[in-house]
Amino acid sequence: MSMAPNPILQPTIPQAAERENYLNKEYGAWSWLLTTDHKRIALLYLLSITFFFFIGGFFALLIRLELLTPAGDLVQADTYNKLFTMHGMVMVFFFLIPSIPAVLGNFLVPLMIGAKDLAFPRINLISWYLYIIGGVMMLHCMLTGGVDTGWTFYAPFSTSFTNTKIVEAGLAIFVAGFSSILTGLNFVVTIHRMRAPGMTWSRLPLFIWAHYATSIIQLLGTPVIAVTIVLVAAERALHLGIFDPKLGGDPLLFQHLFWFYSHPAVYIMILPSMGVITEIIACFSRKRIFGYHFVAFSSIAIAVFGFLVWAHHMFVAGISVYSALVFSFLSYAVALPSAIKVFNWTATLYKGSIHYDAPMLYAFGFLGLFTIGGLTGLFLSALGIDVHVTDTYFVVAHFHYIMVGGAVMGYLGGMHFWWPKISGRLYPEGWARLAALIVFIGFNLTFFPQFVLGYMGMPRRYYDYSHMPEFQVLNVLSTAGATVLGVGYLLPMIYFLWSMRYGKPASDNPWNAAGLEWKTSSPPPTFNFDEEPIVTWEAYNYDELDAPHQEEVQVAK
Amino acid sequence: MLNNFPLWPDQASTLAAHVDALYIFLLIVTGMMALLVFVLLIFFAARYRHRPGVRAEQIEGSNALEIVWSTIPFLIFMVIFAWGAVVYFKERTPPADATEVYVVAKQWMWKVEHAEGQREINELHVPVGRDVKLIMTSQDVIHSFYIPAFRIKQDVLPGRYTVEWFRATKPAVYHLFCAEYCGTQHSGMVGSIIVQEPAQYEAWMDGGSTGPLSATGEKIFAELGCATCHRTDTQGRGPNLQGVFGKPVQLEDGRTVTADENYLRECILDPGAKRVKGFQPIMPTFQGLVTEEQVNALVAYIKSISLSKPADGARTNAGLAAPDDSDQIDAGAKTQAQAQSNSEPSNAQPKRSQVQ
Amino acid sequence: MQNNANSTTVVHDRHGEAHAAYNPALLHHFAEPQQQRDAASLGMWVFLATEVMFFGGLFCAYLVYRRWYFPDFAAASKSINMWLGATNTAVLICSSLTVVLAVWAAQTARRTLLIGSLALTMLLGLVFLGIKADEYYDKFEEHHVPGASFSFENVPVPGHPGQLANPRHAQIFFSLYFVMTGLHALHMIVGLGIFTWLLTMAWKGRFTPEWHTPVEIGGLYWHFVDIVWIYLFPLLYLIDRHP
Amino acid sequence: MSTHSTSSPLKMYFAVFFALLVGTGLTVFAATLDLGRYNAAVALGIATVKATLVALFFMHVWHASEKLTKLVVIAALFFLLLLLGLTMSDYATRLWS
Ligand code: HEA
Ligand code: HEA
Ligand code: HEC
Ligand code: CUA
Ligand SMILES: [Cu+2]
Repeated sequence: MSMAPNPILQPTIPQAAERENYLNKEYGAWSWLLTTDHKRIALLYLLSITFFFFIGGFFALLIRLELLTPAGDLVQADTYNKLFTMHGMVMVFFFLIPSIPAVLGNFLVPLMIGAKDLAFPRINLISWYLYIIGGVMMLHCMLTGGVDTGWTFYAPFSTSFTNTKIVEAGLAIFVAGFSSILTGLNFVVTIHRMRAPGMTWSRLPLFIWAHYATSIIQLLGTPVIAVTIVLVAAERALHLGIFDPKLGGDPLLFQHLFWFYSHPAVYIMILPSMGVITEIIACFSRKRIFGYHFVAFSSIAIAVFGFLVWAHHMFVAGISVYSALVFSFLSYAVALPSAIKVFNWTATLYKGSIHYDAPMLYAFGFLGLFTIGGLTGLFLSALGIDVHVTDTYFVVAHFHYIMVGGAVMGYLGGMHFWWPKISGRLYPEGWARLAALIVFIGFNLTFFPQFVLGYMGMPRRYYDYSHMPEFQVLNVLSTAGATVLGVGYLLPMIYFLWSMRYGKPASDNPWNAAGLEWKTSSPPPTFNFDEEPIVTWEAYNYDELDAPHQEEVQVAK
Repeated sequence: MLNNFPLWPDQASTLAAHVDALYIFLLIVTGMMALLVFVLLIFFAARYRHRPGVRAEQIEGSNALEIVWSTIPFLIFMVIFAWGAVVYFKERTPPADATEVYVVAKQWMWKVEHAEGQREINELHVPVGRDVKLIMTSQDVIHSFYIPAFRIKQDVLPGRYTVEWFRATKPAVYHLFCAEYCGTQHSGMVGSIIVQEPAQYEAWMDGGSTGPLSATGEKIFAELGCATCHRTDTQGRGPNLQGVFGKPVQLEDGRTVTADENYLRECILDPGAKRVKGFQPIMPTFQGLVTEEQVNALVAYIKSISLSKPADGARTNAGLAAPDDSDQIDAGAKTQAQAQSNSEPSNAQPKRSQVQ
Repeated sequence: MQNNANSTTVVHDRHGEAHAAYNPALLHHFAEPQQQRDAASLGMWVFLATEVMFFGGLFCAYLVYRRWYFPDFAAASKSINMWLGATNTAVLICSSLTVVLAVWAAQTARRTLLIGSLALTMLLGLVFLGIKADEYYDKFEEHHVPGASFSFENVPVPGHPGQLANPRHAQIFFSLYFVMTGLHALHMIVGLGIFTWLLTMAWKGRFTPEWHTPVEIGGLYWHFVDIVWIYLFPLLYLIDRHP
Repeated sequence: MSTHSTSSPLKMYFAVFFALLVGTGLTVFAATLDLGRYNAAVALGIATVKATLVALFFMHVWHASEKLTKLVVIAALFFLLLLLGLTMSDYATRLWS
């Protein structure tokens, strides 16, 4: 399977003369498959989530191709339904939720706080295996028929009507959910217990704050979806009637329990990306982040308030008018911390010294697209508007703007930013800028027309719109955009692989960035630091870094 | 005004204008915010681009600024929220005297039944300028009754009624979509809303009716033996159902509930759930014995005998729109009051001797 | 937010002596034993927080349907044997006591007491599961297990002589009963696994007053499972018992 | 953690143990009384007291060496109440029930 890590990584291992690091310390498949080194586990995750991203993307391309013409001509109705279901499930549970935390977080959390590893290295490995077990179950489920309920698997369709593999998909998500819980647990304990001397809470990089907030959600939200899946599986197997009105149950209870997790889960997807963006913006404008404490606490605020708004997905589902009011109101409360972040990022640029390297281009992309996605979230949480646009392409556009335009952009930005640290090689800058541009253009072409489609009333999860051919023009634009976007995503994969063999060796701190992770070698040694770092400076001390006498600041090299 | 703009949906109900107004407001406000952010980003990015020898100026932050840029968005948010809520109340508050149409959703079709007895599939004929209230339920999974041109949508759930309403403003044929994913042919669960001039509509109405829904209900009422217990005097073993609808009912467990459509439905399908005070729990459940359409007919019948002109209640209801029009419902408070009393027919006579 | 950034130094002040003891189990990535202990204990607490939410989803479902179908829930609840539930509650409370004794024994280097308490805890756990199994068997015999063979006909609602419980709603009660007690029992079984391991470690004399973290965090887990039962008992067995 | 408590806490453990047993008896007894709608409140009240005793004394939250443990406990309860409370806020205000 393509996730066997070794063959691909061997090319990076340079001549024997080079310093020992986590990549060349040991060779052989077992040294990877049984590793407890957080950096190696991060790479295992990198390969596996990339694999799932391309699977999900492949489904997306098929979806877009089907929608090129109004008639349902490319695939059957059932196939299409399975396509968007598997697309959603794979992208959410097997790509985006683990993406930044399990790859960049895993790699960087110990490095950034000056620890040798995560608090529970074996649990970290177990969580990768859980992810893989869940992933294999998901693949098996897809290959043997898949699921056709939408990623939201609403009852009673999922519990009493469809004949597809709900239980198997549910179990896959259940298992992957425990992987997510264990990652969160590891981060929380590590951040509390493993910080290097002098690394106080207010000296933590904001990336760490974001991951801390993410972990809170993973820990407190995921169990609820786990138990909901148990109930769905039990209901399917035994016809219990917990969610089926024919047997006295309430389908809305399913929705409450589902969204209690799945709304906070959208912040699992965006918070880490916000953390990445914060680091990038600080580095490439050579500035301490504006309003450090506000950015830090807004992460926590998002995590906490994120639990208060779930029923905004249910405004027309039949909840009471009064609770619709409450949830609409609270949705605006959770939008506020995001607004604070956007303004602080913008203000950080002021009087900076701004560089336009690829990571920064992605960061700009994130800022623009996340803002649009977030602002359209405000439309959706306005009760009167949501009645019209819910379950239309407006919603599809909203969440792709945030999840693809925001979260994935951030993830790519982060991959570029830390690639030298991870691989010890530089990626080709020109190609990287080009890819960033292609992604940005392709993205907007794909998803902007969907806002218009949505307001015109095109419902989502429709494979055939031959009754309303007036929707075709915009759909064609969107499909064209998706193709461009696909190219944009293939490029980085190609040049990252290329750079592992042919890239220029990276220095320890190619960006001259702040943060402990840059104070060890690239790639870092197995236990991260040759001697325990002692932190005596504030976060984002770009002032000192850019000062002419910067050698003195470099410690623990 | 927006109807000729190609990228804008038809605006064909009284609600549509309200939704569009809020939407345009949001486009402007968020557009301006986005513009502000983007202009600043681009300006800073250009103005402060790296120049050799020029170092960044470190700025710690500013509490004053933080307060400004939290408070102002918050205030804007509150305006959006309040406006959104007002529009939502309009959407969720059917006028009391609206014409009632029963909708039963099933995979993958819409079955529509007018109070007058006309049945349609995947079509709904309505007159222009009259309030229409849809009383909807599903036979299987969740569906959603969506008419983009009217800007209304409501999920249709199995096991209970949900309600939505509109007043069409322009004769034409509009899309009807199922907006909640419901299985294989979800995208085929589409239909048309045919809005006609009153005269045309009356002509359509006159053809092909099987008699008013309430009359069907009356027949079913007799056939299923409901009438053996529910008699029109006080001698029956069950409560006299005349005048029940819209009135508060005292339950055995001390609660008082209003007899709305969902209550009647529940009484028929699950009589154990809410027991009327002072009666023996002898009513059998009719769950599984009656179809959704029959339940609708029974509900329509019980409602009709609760109105002042029982024989032709449905017809009366479907008469020309009342002069006081829904556009005047504005203030949130007034709308709420309306919400509570919407199911109460204005001229029903409270004549229930059994309720102690 | 609390500021123990410099956990290493803080710890040195407080527990300077901890360094003296040789600790066979110190893992490479911890600076010293106290840090490792604190990490393990925090890890368990955080894990228990996730467990709270896990059962929370079930309690949420329970709450909704109990409100809707109170009479049926009362009738169904009355059909299960309250005394078995009460006995099991007492059994679990006893096992909680043996668990704290075990922790105390580990702290104070009382090996026999430690082994005895651990063994007793497991015994009580097994008694609990045995009684549970008996209850399940009864339910099975009475056709109260949800599914095709479920039957709950003609059961009167407590306090309302003429009224019969709706079998469909009673089935929801039993569904929740089985899912909740079943998941609880599953946690007990996992607990027994943990305690088997603790017992072997104790047998080999691995625990010292300086290092007995596994006993402590295993104990936390056991107590948590106990707390869940403390709520399950009144919610499932005692809905409407008065004559 | 508990390494620093030197005096024997056995007395306290047994006291809590008996309190828990008494609490169990009390719940069973209270269930046989007709307290109307307060039956549930009493049962849950006793359960909460018992659970609190277990958490505070058996799980050593009371003597926990740091506030962090308490914070975790409080956070878990807070989010549990959010789940229950906000969900019930919908069920309690549906016009039709
Ligand atoms: C990463 C993922 C992510 C994120 C971060 C968000 C963020 C937000 N989302 Fe979104 N959402 C999804 C993913 C996400 N969402 C998904 C996947 C769905 C669909 C699920 C499905 O049905 O399949 C969805 C659906 C969804 C709905 C339900 C739609 C429906 O089905 O009817 C709603 C309704 O309220 C909503 C609202 C919001 C809001 C208010 C935010 C806020 O957090 C946004 C806050 C950000 C900003 C507001 C921008 C920055 C602010 C400024 C620049 C300030 C200045 C502005 C002003 C003063 C006006 N989202
Ligand atoms: C993280 C989340 C995530 C991501 C990254 C994406 C990425 C994309 N999504 Fe997806 N999407 C969702 C989450 C996501 N989506 C969710 C949750 C839903 C709702 C599902 C539901 O309704 O239940 C959804 C639904 C959804 C729909 C609506 C379907 C419907 O309602 O009928 C559409 C339609 O255009 C769409 C399109 C796309 C496109 C074009 C991309 C592009 O960004 C993808 C770009 C990537 C590629 C194109 C891959 C590149 C790879 C290749 C070119 C090689 C492929 C070849 C081989 C396999 C050899 N998505
Ligand atoms: C065997 C007798 C019996 C039959 C047959 C019967 N009912 Fe009832 N019904 C009762 C009794 C007794 C009550 C009051 C107690 C209760 O709510 O269960 C009642 C209550 C009701 C109520 C609630 C009335 C109120 O005052 O709030 C409705 C509505 C109703 N029945 C409709 C019907 C319909 C429709 C049928 C036939 C399909 C039917 N019943 C058949 C005995 C009967
Ligand atoms: Cu019916 Cu979708
Ligand atoms: Cu949401």
